[in-house]
Amino acid sequence: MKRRHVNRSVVIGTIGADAHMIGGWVLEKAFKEARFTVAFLGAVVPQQEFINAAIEIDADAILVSSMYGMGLLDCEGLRDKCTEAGLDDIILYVGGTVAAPLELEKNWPEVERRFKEIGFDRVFPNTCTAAEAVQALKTDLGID
Amino acid sequence: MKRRHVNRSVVIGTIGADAHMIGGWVLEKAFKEARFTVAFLGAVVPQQEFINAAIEIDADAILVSSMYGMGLLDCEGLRDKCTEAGLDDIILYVGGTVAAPLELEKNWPEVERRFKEIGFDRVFPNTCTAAEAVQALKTDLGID
Amino acid sequence: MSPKIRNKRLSDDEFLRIRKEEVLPQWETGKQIEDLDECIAAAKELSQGKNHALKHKEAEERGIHLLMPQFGRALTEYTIEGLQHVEAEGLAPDGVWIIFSDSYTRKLDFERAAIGIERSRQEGMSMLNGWPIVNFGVEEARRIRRASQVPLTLNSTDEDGRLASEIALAAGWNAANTRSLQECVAHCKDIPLEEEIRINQYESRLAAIYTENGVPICTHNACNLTGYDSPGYRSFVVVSQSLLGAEQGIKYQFLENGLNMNLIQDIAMVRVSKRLCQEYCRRFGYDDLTFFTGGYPFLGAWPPRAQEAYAMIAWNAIIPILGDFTTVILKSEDEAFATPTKEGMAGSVRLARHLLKLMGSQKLPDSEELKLEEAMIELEVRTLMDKCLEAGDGDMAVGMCKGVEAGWVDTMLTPWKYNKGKVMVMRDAENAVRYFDPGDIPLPKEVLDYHRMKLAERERKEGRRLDFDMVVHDLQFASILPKRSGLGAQS
Amino acid sequence: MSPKIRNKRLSDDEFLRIRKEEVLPQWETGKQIEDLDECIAAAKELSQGKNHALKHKEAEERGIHLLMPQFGRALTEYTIEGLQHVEAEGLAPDGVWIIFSDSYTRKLDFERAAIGIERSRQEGMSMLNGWPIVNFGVEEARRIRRASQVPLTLNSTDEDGRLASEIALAAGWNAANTRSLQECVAHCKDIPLEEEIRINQYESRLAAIYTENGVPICTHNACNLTGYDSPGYRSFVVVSQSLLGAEQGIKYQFLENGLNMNLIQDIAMVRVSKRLCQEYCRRFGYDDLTFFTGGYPFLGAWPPRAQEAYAMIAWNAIIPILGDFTTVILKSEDEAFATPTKEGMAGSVRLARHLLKLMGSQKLPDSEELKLEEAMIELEVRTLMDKCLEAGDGDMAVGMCKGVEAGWVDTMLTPWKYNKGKVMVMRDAENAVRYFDPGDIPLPKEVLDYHRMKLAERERKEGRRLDFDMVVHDLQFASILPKRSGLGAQS
Ligand code: B12
Ligand code: B12
Repeated sequence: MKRRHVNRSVVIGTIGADAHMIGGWVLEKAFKEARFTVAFLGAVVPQQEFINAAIEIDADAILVSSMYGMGLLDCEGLRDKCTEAGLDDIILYVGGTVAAPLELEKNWPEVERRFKEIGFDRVFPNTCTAAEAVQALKTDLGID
Repeated sequence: MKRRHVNRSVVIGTIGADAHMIGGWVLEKAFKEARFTVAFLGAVVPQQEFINAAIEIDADAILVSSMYGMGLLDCEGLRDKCTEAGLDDIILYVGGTVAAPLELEKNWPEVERRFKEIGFDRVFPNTCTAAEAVQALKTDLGID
Repeated sequence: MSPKIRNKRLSDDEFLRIRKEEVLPQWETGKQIEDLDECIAAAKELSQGKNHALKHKEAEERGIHLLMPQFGRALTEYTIEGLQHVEAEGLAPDGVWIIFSDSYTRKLDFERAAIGIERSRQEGMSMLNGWPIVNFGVEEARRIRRASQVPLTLNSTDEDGRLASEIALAAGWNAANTRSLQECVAHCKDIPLEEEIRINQYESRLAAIYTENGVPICTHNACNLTGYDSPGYRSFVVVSQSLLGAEQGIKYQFLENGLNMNLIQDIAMVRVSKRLCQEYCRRFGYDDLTFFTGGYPFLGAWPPRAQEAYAMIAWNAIIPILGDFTTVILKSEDEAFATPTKEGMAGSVRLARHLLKLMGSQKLPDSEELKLEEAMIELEVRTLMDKCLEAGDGDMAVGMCKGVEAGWVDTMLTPWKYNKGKVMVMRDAENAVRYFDPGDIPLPKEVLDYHRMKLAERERKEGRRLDFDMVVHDLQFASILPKRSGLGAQS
Repeated sequence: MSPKIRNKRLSDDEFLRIRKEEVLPQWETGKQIEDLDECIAAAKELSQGKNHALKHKEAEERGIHLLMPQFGRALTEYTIEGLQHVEAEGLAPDGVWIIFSDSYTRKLDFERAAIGIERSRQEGMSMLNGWPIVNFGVEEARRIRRASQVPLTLNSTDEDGRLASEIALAAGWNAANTRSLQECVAHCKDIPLEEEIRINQYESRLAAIYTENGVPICTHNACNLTGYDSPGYRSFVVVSQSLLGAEQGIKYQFLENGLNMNLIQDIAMVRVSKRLCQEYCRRFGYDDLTFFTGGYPFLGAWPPRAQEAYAMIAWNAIIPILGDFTTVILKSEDEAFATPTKEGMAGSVRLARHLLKLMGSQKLPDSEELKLEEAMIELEVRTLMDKCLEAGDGDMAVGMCKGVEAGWVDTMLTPWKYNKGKVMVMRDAENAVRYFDPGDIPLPKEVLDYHRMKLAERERKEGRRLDFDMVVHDLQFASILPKRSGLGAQS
């Protein structure tokens, strides 16, 4: 992936009506430890807030956490809003327990397909550790 | 099934090198309660002992218990020995955990096929209760 | 800044005004339940033999434990199918359901819930994480009531569950929670505690009105919180909430204590909770309350594999059984991935039923260790309660608000912006939860020393100093699976 | 009739004579191990880092529990494949294997075992219920030893396990059991106890010789029996056997106590067993013995469905963990049907490993109830021990034989013709095992009264008189599944 100047900065938050924030909190610690600037927005974050924060810190990536199962519904449209806001090449990750029905959650290729279709670069299951998340982003940014 | 005079008597025992006797003991109680004459031979019973006991009490049926998994090996030849001993129309049941490999034990039609092939009238899995065993024999004997 | 809220019973006028102006208009299905008397009459009829409060009373009299699994699907058909499956697998007759609503419903975002229902129909899968009770309305809720053999209780916990509870109660379910601080900490972001208390006064009063009119309602008074809280704090949450519920006239409360999975500490926590709920309620003249207890399975991260999940299910059932809690709440092997499937939940019911059979009436005997643990938790709770009552001049609602504001009512992790979050907890060598840093909590020295001593034991056992990394690590101690070890040996 | 046997150490001459004349000629593979020194040297080398006794010692020092699953297939390849699978799934490094031989081997019917091997090859399935160690001989046993990362122990218990133990020990496994009464009761039909003791003196002496020569052997001293025995009787069995083993020079004994699944009673039983083994051994001057403890999962009928089996696996693991036994022995979800598959056993290992993680070092605290239960069991065991020693004029072997003959050493169910079988046991309200009828056992009045009182509690709880039908019913209390309840409700 070709990228503009790398800023080592990320936005992290849990999208929609989703109140889970522990995973995001753990990610925040890990990215800070890896010397990233982190805007941690906590839980119950509307799409627009992610974008505002990304603009504010000139983020390389938005890390959307979605735990409560309605991630697919909540994430639709985020990529378009980013583009509208001029965040053309921002990396979009989503992770957690993203799909409500078990049959979908266990059909990972289909989950990936759906999220890629709506513009996400990567999708992570909730077995992903914070270290793995950091590593993935470093790889995509071509750093460390 | 057409049968000679019904004598309401059974032989019960665990065949071969098999030391399990609790199931047989429970069956003994149940058949006695149902007013059967019972020759209970305990565990580790050779084929010949079943036959001797059947002759002695003029048994309607031999109930072979086999728990330890080698029932198929242990039961081969019993029907022939019965015929040799003149027990032409004796009913032969076998029950318990009759097959060592789980793949076979869970393939009950195959277990039944194999035991019928070597001359058994019925095969019972170990989920069979004593009451069910009594009922089955009564049905086959056409009594009660 | 002093809060305007008071722990004071809502007058009937006030209640009916809020009902008409604030609650029923929240969504169009509110209209179906305008006539409260009719609702109560229908509820009475529908819940005959399936009343949550009475079922619990009966269970205590018979000396048995109830099982309480959880379920909820986007569509009514799926939901009914699931309930009936699990009931046939051993839930009925000695069980009670928790039925989830979905999270849009909980945030009063009924438009999104409607989209979720639509999408679920299109995709032939449940695209919501629960049953959207408000969108479906009271008749559908009654259909579910009729389809099930056991009491139904609604879990639609979040800021404002008033309309959902109204609908559920009118359908003969059990609903309405004794909540406030619990909800702020677990699910909220921006709402001030005093507003949350105000909302819940309504819900509590609603439960009381049903009870006064012949449909006993047993509210859930929970401290599931975020799953990572000290038992003293948890116990404080239910004890403080019990007073707010009692003032509104609630007669039965189900104390739903989130388990941390230390046998002694969890049992101590639940005993202290019940004892102090009784004591503080009596102190304020609420004499005729009955408290039932339940253990909520660990509300932290679960392992993503069946056998590890079964270990969790079993241990989280054995603690309530040995602790003689009335009810064993169940999670399922699906926990790490999705809301429970009917097969997963049936599996948990089978497992727990068999444990009940194996264990007979075995209980954890009394012991010095248990007494000590109870004493420590009790001291912590009393300190917090008394400080609240002092700060609130005898008014618990005021005291709680002041405590949160000042930060001496505090816990570690929550999406709620009003919580100071200076507290840090960690597990000791026996996996009991201890304060690594009590923040501004006025922990009696005795209690703090005890926690320190217990953490020092872990330090010794692991041969390393405790640090913040271990706090973070502990969050996932029960969910991360061991790596497969290599087939090193020759053959 | 007074038995000829004495509890007396076999002389080296006598040992070697029996070895040459009785044991090695039992089957052709005996020839491969004629040179005992060579066998010991090979065992030393092969068991490096995988010694059962030392692994247990280390576990106690580290304060951890070992897991001990069970496996055995007719063919070596299948057996190795299974061991490696389970080890990779979490057994290694803190585990130990029990490897079963098949039942033909146990009855010295090596010809039938050979047929079983043949049939297994033909059918591509394991047609034997274990690995026929004698037929395969020492080199194959060594191949298995090399393929595994953890200690291997052989379970080939029955009348005569001498040749099997010889081969296993020579392959660097752990083998040789401290048994006699246990075997008669569990697996035998016609052998007199004195002959069984004589056979086992050899096996014990063999273990001692290995130990004296630098390969510490920790024998299994078991009281699994038939799965339906009073804890006092069980404890008596291991304590009496410990003296016979100690006299032959055994230094490590693994006390394998069959669990009845009552938390307090099982823990009391194991504590009493260990304490009295130590005490009686010391009394006879066997000072330097080390006893490890293990809980053998319930040896009665298991339920034929996965989740109920997991309930059993979990509860049978939690009791040893809370009781601080060294080792948690595991059965699998396959128990009701067949010897464990590798997948089934891996599942149990996962479940138990996760329990160990969840429970940390939680232990059952001391309590009045536990003390009382221990006191009652201790009284029963002491009475039996002392009566044996009296009858045997200080010789335990003689006393045991006399006790069985007279019927004051007795249990309920066994294929063994010398057991009187007047005893009847039943479960109380807490599922502890009590004497319904003590037969001719010289139970102290205190103990009998206690058992009666406990049974009366069940009588009250169930509101009916106890009778023989309940004794029979109790045999299957853990295996019979509830019927699926109908979908009565309308929808
Ligand atoms: C703790 C918890 C809660 C707490 C949350 C506390 C809080 N405020 O944060 C409480 C009890 C309040 C709660 C409430 C609810 N919960 Co909840 N909860 C959990 C639980 C048990 C653990 C989550 C957790 O904290 N894990 C620990 C953290 C450290 O791990 P993590 O969140 O998985 O994050 C890690 C990874 O996933 C990854 N990651 C996460 N996000 C991202 C993003 C990116 C970009 C990347 C790279 C990586 C990444 O990195 C993190 C570090 O390793 C899970 C089940 C489980 N997983 O065991 C259910 C679970 C998530 N909850 C669930 C539900 C449904 C709810 C509720 C609706 C109530 C209910 N029906 O149970 C409400 C939510 C209300 C709302 N408005 O959101 C469901 C979701 C179902 C689904 N997806 O379909 C789950 C799966 C449980 C279940 N099986 O039913 N819950
Ligand atoms: C108790 C028990 C023992 C006791 C036996 C005590 C005794 N002397 O009787 C002890 C501990 C000594 C023991 C030893 C062994 N056992 Co065992 N044992 C069991 C266990 C746990 C319960 C059996 C029992 O008593 N059930 C209670 C009674 C009342 O029920 P039942 O026997 O099933 O009988 C009922 C029905 O089956 C039916 N029935 C039985 N026979 C018949 C016959 C007819 C004609 C009819 C109609 C009905 C019928 O009616 C009865 C009443 O409902 C089973 C596993 C299980 N089922 O849970 C393993 C089991 C039978 N044992 C097994 C094995 C392998 C052994 C050993 C070889 C050691 C080992 N590797 O574990 C040795 C056997 C040595 C030998 N020479 O035989 C295996 C057999 C595997 C297989 N079939 O492939 C089992 C299945 C356990 C396992 N999964 O590994 N065992």
